[in-house]
Amino acid sequence: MALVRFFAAAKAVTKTSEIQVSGDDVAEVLANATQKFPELSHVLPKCSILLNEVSCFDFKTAVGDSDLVDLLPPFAGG
Amino acid sequence: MALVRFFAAAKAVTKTSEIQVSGDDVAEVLANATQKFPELSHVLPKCSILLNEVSCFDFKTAVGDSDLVDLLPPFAGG
Amino acid sequence: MAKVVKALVTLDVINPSDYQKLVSGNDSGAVVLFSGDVRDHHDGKQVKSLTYEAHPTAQSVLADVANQICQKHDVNQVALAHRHGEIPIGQCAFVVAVAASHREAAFAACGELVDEAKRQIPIWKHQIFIDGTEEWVNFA
Amino acid sequence: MAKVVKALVTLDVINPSDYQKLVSGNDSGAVVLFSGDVRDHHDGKQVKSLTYEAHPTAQSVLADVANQICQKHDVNQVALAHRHGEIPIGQCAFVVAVAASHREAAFAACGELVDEAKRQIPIWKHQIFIDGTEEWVNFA
Repeated sequence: MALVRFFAAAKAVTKTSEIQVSGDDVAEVLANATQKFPELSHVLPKCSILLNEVSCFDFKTAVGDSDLVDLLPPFAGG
Repeated sequence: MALVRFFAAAKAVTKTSEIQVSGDDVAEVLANATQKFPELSHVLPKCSILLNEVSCFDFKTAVGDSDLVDLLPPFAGG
Repeated sequence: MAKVVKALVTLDVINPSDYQKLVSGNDSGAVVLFSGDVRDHHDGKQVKSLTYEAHPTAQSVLADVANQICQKHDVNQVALAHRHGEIPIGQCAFVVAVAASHREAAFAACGELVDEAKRQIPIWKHQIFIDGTEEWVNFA
Repeated sequence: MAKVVKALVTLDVINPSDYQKLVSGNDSGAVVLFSGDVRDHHDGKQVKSLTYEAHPTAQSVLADVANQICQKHDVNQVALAHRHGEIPIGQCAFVVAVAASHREAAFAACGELVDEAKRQIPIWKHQIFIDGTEEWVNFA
């Protein structure tokens, strides 16, 4: 279980800012989130993932209830 | 005869802003000015010359009493 | 060693000249200031309104990027800010000010800092056009 | 076609933010502002006072240079000024502001305009140092 937060286009398609999602590692959490919000399947491949606000590249990293998983679409600042 | 104007370092060495100098063309005017101010001999080779406020490259150009000959040391704006 | 005097992500109006003043000093011969302002057009379409969304880490990323650039260039002081929320057309969204002894370093550092910040800071831009369409920029 | 909204050689104080405001507009997404300020040091020596002398043609040359650059780059508005006379340390001697739709053009045009103006405008800089020496810059 982790708290998944959606930003920008990811928030727009899910119409959700954050939600608790089950899963023992990042990959499972993302898969379960996509099952809950099928429209995420188009968005997720473009996103970078943060685990507890740090870039996460190893999706086999274990997560617990107090962990944050953020979905970040491509940036467009400036 | 022409009105010769000195700027920046040229004015500093001659201690003069402007002076009437005889001569039928730019070359003669500059030669006569250097005779009047020998210290110009070090400065003149570094200067660009304007005739009536336009760059002058042909020093055989004739000048008359109402003509302006300006001695411009290397620029240092900005 | 160059100093990042300000790195801010804010909902408030940004006044670029405040940032120019923050970095200026008697040891600096050159200040280069970049102001990224909200344009009334994008790819040929008229923009009606524009909103930036910022991730909670945006400000610390902005400071990190500024420190990276300071280590690469011979500059004296740097200040920068990015605004989020809805920003009216014509107002400043992103400002970067760099002061250096010499202009070459100020120009190079400011240009690079703008590029790197755009690449690295987790901020998103949402545009609504006059024709009723809308988009998340960079998200086709 | 880009417009040079101001090209001035003046004895008065230059406030860089005035030039930023002059070029800003709803069609411009980027403003790049360069401010060349009087430094307290030059080649390792402490500067006591600095005076610029300008030729009567300096202002028209400044305008010509600005127009040349506008023809080369996709920019919207340009404003620039050079101060002469004695200028206190820390104050602005030369300002260039460029507004464009995109930042690449604004940076390129501003940098090139600064370089070209320094090369072409008939203005001279005289420095007096704390140690009592003095020099006309670029005149060894």
